[in-house]
Amino acid sequence: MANKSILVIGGGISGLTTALEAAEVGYEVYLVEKNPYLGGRVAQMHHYFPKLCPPNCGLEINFKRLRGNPRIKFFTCAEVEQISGQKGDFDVTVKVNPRYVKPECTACGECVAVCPAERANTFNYGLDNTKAVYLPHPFAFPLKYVIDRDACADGCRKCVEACKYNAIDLDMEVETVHLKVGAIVYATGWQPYDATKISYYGFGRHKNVITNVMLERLAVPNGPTGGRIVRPSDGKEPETIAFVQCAGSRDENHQPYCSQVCCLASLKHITYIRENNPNAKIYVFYIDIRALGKYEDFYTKVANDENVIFIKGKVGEITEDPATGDLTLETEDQGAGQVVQQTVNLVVLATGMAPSVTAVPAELAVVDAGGFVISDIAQTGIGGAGCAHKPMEVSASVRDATAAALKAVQAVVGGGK
Amino acid sequence: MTKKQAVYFCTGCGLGEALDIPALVKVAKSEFKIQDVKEHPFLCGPEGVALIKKDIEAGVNTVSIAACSERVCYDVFNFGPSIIVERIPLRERVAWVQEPGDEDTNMMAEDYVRMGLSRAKVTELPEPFLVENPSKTILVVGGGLAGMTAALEAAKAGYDVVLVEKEAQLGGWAGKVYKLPPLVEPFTDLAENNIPALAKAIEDNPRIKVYTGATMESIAGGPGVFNAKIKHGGGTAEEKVGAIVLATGARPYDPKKLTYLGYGKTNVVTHAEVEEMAKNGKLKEVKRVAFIQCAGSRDPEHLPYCSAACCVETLKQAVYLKEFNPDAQVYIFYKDIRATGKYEYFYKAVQQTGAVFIKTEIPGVQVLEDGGKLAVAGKDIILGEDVTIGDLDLVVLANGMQTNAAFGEEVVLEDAEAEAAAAKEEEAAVKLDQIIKSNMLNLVYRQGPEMPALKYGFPDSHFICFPYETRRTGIYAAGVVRATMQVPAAIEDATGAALKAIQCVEAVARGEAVHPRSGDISYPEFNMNRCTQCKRCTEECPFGAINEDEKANPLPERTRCRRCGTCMGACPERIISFKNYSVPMIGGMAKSIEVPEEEEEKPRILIFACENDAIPALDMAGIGRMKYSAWVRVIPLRCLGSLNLVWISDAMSSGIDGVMLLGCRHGEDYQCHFIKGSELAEIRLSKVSETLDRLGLESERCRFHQVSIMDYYRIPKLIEDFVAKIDELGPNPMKGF
Amino acid sequence: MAYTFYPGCASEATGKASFISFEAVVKALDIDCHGEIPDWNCCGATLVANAIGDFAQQAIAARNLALAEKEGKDILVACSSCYLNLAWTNEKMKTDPDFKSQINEALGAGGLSYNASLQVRHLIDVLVNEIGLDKIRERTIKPLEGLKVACYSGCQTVRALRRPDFDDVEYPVMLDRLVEALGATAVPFPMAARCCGGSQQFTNPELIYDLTGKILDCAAENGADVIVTPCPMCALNTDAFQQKIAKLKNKEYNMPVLFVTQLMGVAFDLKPKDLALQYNIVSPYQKLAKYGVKK
Amino acid sequence: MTAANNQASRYDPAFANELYSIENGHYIKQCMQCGLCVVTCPARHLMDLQPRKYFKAIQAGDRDRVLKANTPWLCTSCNLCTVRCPRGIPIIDVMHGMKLYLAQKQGVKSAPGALFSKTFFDVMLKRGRQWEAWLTQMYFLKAGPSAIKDALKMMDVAQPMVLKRRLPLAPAKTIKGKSQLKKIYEKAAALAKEGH
Repeated sequence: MANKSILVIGGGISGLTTALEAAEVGYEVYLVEKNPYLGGRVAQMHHYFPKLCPPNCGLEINFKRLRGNPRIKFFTCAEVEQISGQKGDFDVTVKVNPRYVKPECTACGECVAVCPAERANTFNYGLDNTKAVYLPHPFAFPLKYVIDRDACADGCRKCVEACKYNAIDLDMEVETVHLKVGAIVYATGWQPYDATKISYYGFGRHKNVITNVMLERLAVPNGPTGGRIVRPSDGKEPETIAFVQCAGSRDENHQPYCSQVCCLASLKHITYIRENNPNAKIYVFYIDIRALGKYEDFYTKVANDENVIFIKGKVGEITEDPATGDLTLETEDQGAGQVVQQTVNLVVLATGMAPSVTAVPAELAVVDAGGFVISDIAQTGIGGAGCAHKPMEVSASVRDATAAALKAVQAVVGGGK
Repeated sequence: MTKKQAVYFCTGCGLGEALDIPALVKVAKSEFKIQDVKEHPFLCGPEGVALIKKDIEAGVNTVSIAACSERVCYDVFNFGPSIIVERIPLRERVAWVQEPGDEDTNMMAEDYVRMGLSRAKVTELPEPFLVENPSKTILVVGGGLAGMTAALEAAKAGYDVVLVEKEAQLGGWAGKVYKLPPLVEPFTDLAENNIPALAKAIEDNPRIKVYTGATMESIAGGPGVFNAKIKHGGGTAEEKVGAIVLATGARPYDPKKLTYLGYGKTNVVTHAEVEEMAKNGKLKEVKRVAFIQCAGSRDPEHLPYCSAACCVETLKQAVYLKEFNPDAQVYIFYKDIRATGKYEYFYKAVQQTGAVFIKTEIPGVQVLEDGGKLAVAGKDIILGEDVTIGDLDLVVLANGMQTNAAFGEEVVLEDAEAEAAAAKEEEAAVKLDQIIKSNMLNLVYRQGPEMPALKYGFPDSHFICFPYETRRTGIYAAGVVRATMQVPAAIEDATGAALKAIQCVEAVARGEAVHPRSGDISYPEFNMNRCTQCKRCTEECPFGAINEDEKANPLPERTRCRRCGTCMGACPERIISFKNYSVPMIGGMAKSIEVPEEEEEKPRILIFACENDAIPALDMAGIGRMKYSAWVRVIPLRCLGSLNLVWISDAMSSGIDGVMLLGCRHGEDYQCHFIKGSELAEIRLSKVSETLDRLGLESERCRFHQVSIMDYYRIPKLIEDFVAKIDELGPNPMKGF
Repeated sequence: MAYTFYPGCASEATGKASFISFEAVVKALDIDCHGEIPDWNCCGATLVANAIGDFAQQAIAARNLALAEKEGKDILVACSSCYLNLAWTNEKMKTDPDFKSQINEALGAGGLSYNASLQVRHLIDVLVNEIGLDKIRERTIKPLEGLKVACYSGCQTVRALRRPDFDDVEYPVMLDRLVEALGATAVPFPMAARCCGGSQQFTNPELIYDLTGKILDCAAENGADVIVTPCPMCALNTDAFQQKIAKLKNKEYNMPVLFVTQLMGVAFDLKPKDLALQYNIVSPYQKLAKYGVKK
Repeated sequence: MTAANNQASRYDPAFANELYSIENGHYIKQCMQCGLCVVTCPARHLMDLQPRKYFKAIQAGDRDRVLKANTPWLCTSCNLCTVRCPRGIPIIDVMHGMKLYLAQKQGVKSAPGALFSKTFFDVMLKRGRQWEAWLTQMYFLKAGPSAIKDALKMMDVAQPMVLKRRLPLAPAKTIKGKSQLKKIYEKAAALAKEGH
């Protein structure tokens, strides 16, 4: 008999949605997330466009739905290792990596106080550090600490001694879980395109060239700067900022597709900066502004701000003045019909979405040249949802993930083709 | 059910050190007469849980856990559906935000214990509202691409579907096109129009019943029990359905309004006309063609929004022209080419046909007649000069779209209008939903016959995280009726809407609420004896869940209810309550707060906070060990819409010095998960000022703040500011009376 | 790894020093590269395609590939322009079946064919990735301590395959690593892969003055003692035009331009004749004196 | 010429199609006018039409401007635009095609670059390899009197070259397979002509 449970890989907004929507119909769902917390990429965002509301608001509702739904079982620190079988009858091996912190953790935080070691804070894109034992972020769900063993000092057991609840086990080992499911949805999301690959923009060489995702962390009150948008080089508030659109998108040397969200994301980032600094002057260098549907209203709103200047022209070179850390962008201003040099304090690269790399079994699912999972879940039992499926914004991801839930249901009831 | 209460105090996580636990135990034992009161150093650990379970085996059925917030350890403290669990959040809301060992800290903890126990004393286990033989059939209104997709996808998942299309044939707009834009990799080749195939699949599917040439005469009832009357073939068919997908599509923007772009001149046509020409083979003779993008769209004088699909549609039609006539030359006047995502590949493919793209300002191009031919003149922005493309056989206006939901008169509810006028004099009034009589659903709802409209007439939804959020429970809008979108998006949207409809019928069958309180089985009960027919509950319900009879008695449609409690907050007679959430229950919590005598100089401030955003934010303040005033006591509400003013007047008359409301942002970009809850609460609060003044109390003693979940770092400051204000005002003169 | 050598036309004239020092370095490092492609012809440089089109030029370049295939060894190229033409033609032969059959049809007219079995490798690539920096470090007898070098890879060196497979196409680093293995210091040099103006000396001399001038300025501003390059065209423009540009800009550069193999020869303490420094226009002797180099 | 006629010639699809059909010319169609090539080009300041506008003018079919533009002759084949072009246009290859087209259309003497390239090719085909000193002399001879002045201006560069034996005046070796090379070239040229 066909197995009617559904596996969702990835616990970001898409994965949570697919899992919850299917479970609220009445299906049993397994959710596998590689991070020590659920929420994925959106948990790192300051605001959503166009309403400029915090992602944690919607995540909180989803976690509430999850807490109240006995049909979902989720794993954090977990990765799918192997998939075999076929639609309606998959065998899945899940590797659960050690968190080194047991479920008994009460999140009291005593361990952090005694921990002597530090690690780069990946949640903040390395913009600051945490202790080796850390809470991934204040809203982390589940609210449990985790240890980065690579960062621990040799033989250090200070956290173990400090924990009153005996919740730390430094010898924890990888566990393997075997699941039997009828359908599998990849909702592994996206990662920012690696900006160092666009070498002429100088990311990694010039300190004050940052990416759009880093700007999110700078803007958020619980980020590395407490919500102050400042330059990495000197901590000063930038007065002039340039946005470089299509940094790695619509580019056959990088990602040939349009990432669909970067225009709106930059417009949103402009609102952060303008709120931060009423004098800030902003330049946006673009090929086409792609604000579909009602997002046009948001574009209009930002475009009406006289401190924001839109220049059609893809940025070529970005050079740094080592003395000031200021940056000069060279672009063809097509409206003016000439090459312009614009010097600014901070450059934000609107890097696009690359699908998150996952071990998708080629014999069972279809992956396109860009790495997106495109097979029809109803037909093959395996497919993608959200940004693992194609580049898109949050509300489209939720829509896609909801559709994927129905496709998964069809796969397990045998209603697909 | 006979209650057997027990209370458990956790002394872990610093609670034991920060609080005088014996004093708290005393509150439970002496004030609440509870015998089973235990403490444990690690209550959420296996031993602690075993301790509770042992008591449950011995007959305890109402468990109060004085430890951490309900947002954590939810799983370890879940003892099954027959056990009431109340959480007293001493950790996040007392010990972690106050000075340990302080007298005021302990008073605060004691009050939280009182509030928790008084609530536990009266709350009851809810029982689900179950309708008899709920229908699990999905009604899809609209037989275009989105509607057909929703119907077929729901049927494939095993559900019966009724599909209603007003025209004689299925297909809608998509049925009339020659071909569809690329739908699959590599996104460079046009897709054959699959509408006939879809129609065939629908015809062949025994689960789908199709009514063509049919419209909705009326829809009454609610999820699981909708009674849909379908006007069809001169008569009326009746169907009992469980949930509805609204997929009535959009229509092209009226080209008659585009005379400034030459419409009216011979051979100036719209996208739709080109489709027809393609189908009839009339493009063979067409050699030189100009497309004008954003004809009406992105134009404040016409459609301020972007119609989303026109760029790709034009690219598609450019391919037609080449297909029919390889010598055809296409010029595209555009503002931005919005071929998003993988349609970038299509854009490139169309460029490879030799189409010329001219970036220009759209109101600004001119269409001229030029000796029997047409010419388009405008500025080529990126060539930096004026251009005129002449000798054109055809000029195509990419004329965008408008939702079908936007056509029709606006509903005016007579009495509501009068009331609104009266309320206006009082300044604050609940804004009524805009409902346009578009003749699509014809709901027999007291609030009007269609879905409430958002900006530009698009019906639900407004949410980013929950695009299927809807203000009419069980009715999900999908496709271009809901928002402008490209073809693949419409297909996904319809599939998602089908899932939501299915989910709704399953939830109704289980007696559960749908989003956002999914799984909640509690529901409001009306004590009709005391009803004064004031109609506030029917007017204020954000989901249109309550009808009225002729005498203005409320007729709650239970399966439409979303359990937010807005009706409970609205009711001046307090006749509406849930088993586990009621006016007396929350009032009782407020009253259980011990108000010190004036001389003690210990003011008390009561905070009513939204449990969706403000409460998590307060928890975050706790996790961040932020400190705030020890005078405050927080009571969570399902939604501030459930705030009943009697709580405020009771609190004031019992000597509480100030009341603070923490709700979600409202207005155009509202964040309230129940649409209007926080807005209603603020309006209600403004109405209470008068009463307060009458009592000789300063209305500044009540304050409303819009906060988001991320405002946790700001909340301590808001509290401090309010405390300072109360200090300035001095003690509540009602104290001690 | 064994190679057949493609010297290129410059090896017989403007880039003679490159050829001579190359042979010496090959010997010193014991690289298995003991012969030229028999009867090799001009690759077409940057100019032939202008006169006959890309395809015909690539057919001409492919003659060399076909001749080399008979030797059965990969091709080692020291000249960047030659590398560009040969490597790109080779790449297309490997990846584009239509192109391959067309080229083979053309080669067939001369009784040749090429099965695309070879790799075309640039000298720098082979030195860094095959021979290895360790071996070069080991062979260095006179570490060039204190010598500040602007490593001018040149544009065509790194862009041949239009992919960053062998080095970053914009900000190459291999030459820097190589020079550092010799004990010298590679100064920051953002113009490392920027154009010198190429072969426009007669057709658009202003362009050479302008672009080469910028490169010289950049090297000078970053404190370089010498410029090092593998490319004969880069060397020609920066060396032979240096005086003229200096005069035009009213500046003094005195910036010797060495082929990378010449610099290696210095560090390897090879014989003066092997260094071929007598061909340099801007005299390098003063800057190299402390490493034992005499006229 | 009326304004309308003038406009018509600015958007002449026949001319655009003619250029699309030259070797590598079809790539021009896929230019999306991002302008990256413009900022990338080291010779842009000397160009009448910078690359993006040049492609736009070709797409428009703007015959006059395209034929007059010095754009391709300033291309140094540095390849930077080609490796950067987001639409994957091999811009230097397109420029090669344009230079060949212009030389055929307007004659090799119409542009110094055309003549130099042709001379380079002639020397190469004749000998199998380049002889730089000979090439230089041939070029200035063919270019005529005005070029002699330019040549003289170059003497300060040429003299040290000669002194340092970097412009050997003695002819370099010729290859054995000269006729083989010629046959290959002729066949390739014929195939290329068929190809478009």
